[in-house]
Amino acid sequence: MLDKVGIAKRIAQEVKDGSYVNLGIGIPTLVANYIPKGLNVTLQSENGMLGMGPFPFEGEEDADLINAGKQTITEVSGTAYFDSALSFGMIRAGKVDLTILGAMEVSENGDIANWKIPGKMVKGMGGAMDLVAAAKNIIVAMQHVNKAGESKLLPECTLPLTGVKCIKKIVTELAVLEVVPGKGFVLLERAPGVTVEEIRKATAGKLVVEGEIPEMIID
Amino acid sequence: MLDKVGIAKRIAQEVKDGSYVNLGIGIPTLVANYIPKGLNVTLQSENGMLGMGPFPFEGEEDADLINAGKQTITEVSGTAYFDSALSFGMIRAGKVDLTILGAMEVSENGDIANWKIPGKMVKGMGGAMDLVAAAKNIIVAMQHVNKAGESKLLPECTLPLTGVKCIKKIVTELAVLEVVPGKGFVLLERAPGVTVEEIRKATAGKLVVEGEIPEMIID
Amino acid sequence: MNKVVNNAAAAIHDIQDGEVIMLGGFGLCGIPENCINALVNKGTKDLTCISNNAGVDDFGIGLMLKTRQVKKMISSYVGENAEFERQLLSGELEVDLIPQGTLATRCMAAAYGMPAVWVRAGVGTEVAIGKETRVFDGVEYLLEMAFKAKFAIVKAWKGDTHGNLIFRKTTRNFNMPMAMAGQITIAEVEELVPAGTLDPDHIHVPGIYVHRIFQGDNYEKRIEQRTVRQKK
Amino acid sequence: MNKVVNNAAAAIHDIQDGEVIMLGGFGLCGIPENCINALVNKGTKDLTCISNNAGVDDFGIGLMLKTRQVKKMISSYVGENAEFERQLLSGELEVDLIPQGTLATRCMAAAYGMPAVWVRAGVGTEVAIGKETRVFDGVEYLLEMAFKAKFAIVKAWKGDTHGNLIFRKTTRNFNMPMAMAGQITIAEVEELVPAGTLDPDHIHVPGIYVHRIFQGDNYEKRIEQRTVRQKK
Repeated sequence: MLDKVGIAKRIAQEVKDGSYVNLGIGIPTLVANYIPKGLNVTLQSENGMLGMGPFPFEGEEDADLINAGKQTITEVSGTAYFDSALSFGMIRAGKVDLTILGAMEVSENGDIANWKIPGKMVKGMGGAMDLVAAAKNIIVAMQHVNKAGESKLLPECTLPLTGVKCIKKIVTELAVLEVVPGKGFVLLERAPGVTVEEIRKATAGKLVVEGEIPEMIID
Repeated sequence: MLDKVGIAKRIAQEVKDGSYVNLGIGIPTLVANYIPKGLNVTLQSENGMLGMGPFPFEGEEDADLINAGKQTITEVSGTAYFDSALSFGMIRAGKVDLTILGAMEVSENGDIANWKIPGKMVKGMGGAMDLVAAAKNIIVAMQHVNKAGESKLLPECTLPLTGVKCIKKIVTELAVLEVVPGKGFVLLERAPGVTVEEIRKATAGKLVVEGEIPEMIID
Repeated sequence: MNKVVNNAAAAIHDIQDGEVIMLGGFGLCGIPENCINALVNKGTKDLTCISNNAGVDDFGIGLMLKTRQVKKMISSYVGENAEFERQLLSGELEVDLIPQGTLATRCMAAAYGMPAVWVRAGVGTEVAIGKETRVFDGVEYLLEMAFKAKFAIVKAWKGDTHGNLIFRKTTRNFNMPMAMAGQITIAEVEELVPAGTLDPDHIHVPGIYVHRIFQGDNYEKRIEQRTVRQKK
Repeated sequence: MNKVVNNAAAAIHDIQDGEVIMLGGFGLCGIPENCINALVNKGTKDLTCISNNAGVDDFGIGLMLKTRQVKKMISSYVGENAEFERQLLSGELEVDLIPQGTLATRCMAAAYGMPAVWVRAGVGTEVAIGKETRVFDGVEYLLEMAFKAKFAIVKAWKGDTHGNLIFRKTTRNFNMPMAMAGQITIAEVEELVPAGTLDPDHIHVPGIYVHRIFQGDNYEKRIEQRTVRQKK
């Protein structure tokens, strides 16, 4: 079973050399720390920046330089700034290669719900609907079950949707799964020490298990 | 009867303090030379510039700095550059206060034809269709009759249109006219020494003459 | 072409009760602090505010919420504000939540004279309810309308007397498309310089889009999430 | 993220006969001289060129017309070229004339992932023939489709190894929207610098839009209409 860092480390393996990546808030943000050295990866922040660096050193924070999570950050070599319209323009035009974000629910056909719980205060969808509608490749980082112990991988989402048929891959504390519309959650890898049966129990949607399922390799 | 400079001088009187103006090729370009001193007027060039200055001094031409007529020009204090998409964006958004351009024909309801003569090589409409479709106020600078002696102020345009119901005012070598859709060419001023009868003879469309028509004052 | 006004109070003097206004910034980054304070002082009421966020309880648009000046927020994310939540739950405040990219693009549409734009965000979700949809090349889009706001209020880093604006780092955000989208655009800047001072190649918003400009003062530039790393 | 290629020949090596390409510039201002020469040398044929203008007889796209490499021009104004006129009248060359702003906006639509845009230009004229029209707020618009071009070829002033571009004066023109509109964007620059050299606030086209970049040489930068005034 993976902790949050483990999930981030596993997702980091999906990041390709030379790619542009948008990281959501939470676990996705951690992914930046584990991108293999030697890979050239540029982080896009949808508030208007390409080439997002790490947090600043204490005392070097700049109020004019934040990421989409409103955290103080830094530049890297080759950073470019732009406005919000162009930022979502490049996302829609398919220039961002990979988006990693959290979710409350994902369905068998790749629908995602991650912005609204009826009856609770709704804070807004931010840029999530734009990102899931446009990114070429979307990976969800989330816990396999919610705090009530209910599976978040469902036949159909029960919460209001953020986007439809858009999620390609899910990495949880238990497994790596590919979402194949018309087929279901195809199990690709098990977390260290986790059995297929445990994954099956935690998955409410259709789980597809084909052949031997390897254990993830995480250093 | 006015010469080209006279037409330009008369149109220059229409330019308001604090306005943004786009000048077409030909007589309209001359208007810049006669804008009354003391007025703050910013010239927009649709290839991507606000704050167009005069031609450069000999030897100071810059190939990277041209106007929409592809002529070498200069900056003024407060110039800004931008791309062609934003340039037409600001035109469409109604930020340019006045457009002055030439025409082959103008109709009683304000249609204009100025880009194509069937049977002749067509060079293209350039930015004229965009400008006439979007500018808030459009003044045409042209000769009252063509080289064959035929009126260019018509009941309806005979040439392919550039835009419909868009021309507000016309200044020719003979007259200043307002175009009032449903009414016709309302005669506002006569050129020095020109009679209403001469203007009527040169105008094929409906000419509206109300009361005494004053003579233009041009210094 | 001198567009300089004396201060924030002069810049916003004719914003009436019930007006629709755009306010630039992302979170607290690049917000028009001086104009917000002036609106609080003026007490303008029943405002509809188009702004990506709603500030925090004691800063930014939160100040206008506290004084009940806002009738409606049009935003993408409003999560850092307890007073906002209270007013929303009590029904005192309307909120229209729309995707962030759609928000930006509806500003841009106004800036570029487009009446409407086709966007994918929200297709198949409740955001699509009541909206026209259309398939281009096998992909479904929603028709989203350009914003119409009488006033846009933005904050830039530098500006000149002609209204040309330059932003610094991630403050361009919504300030830039909103600056170009307002029927009347008010810009406050940290440094106001004479026309001719700024490099014409560095200008982000050409002055034709800006109607009033002034140099603000006492910028707090508050940081919402101060995240740092330790020096090793 | 190093996008540097050796030269124009390497940058355009995979442009095939029959391809749709965008070429930046306005008149002869800011045209990708090196890439045009490389295309002439390579002899790529049957090209559809989206470019505001068509060069002059012995410079710019005119060089590709002379060698009969262009099947179709999509432009707003093609007037300064005798060879162009000859090929057009003889039926060797197709030409699609569209309003300049529409041309720019169809590039921008591609750059921003918009499938189509509503524009007023051409309403009531022959440009509107066969196009969908629609009235918004009492004003009629045409639906114009985003361009799809496999390659965009642009010229910038400075660029870095990540593909970030900066233009000089009126050379931004069609170079900027086209740089962002190509599926594969090739940029030639007068000065190529290491990433980190350019001020991130001054970048006109972020590198994410640029796939190949090289420092060109022997720029002629020809002037089409040399207009001057005399010193008094």
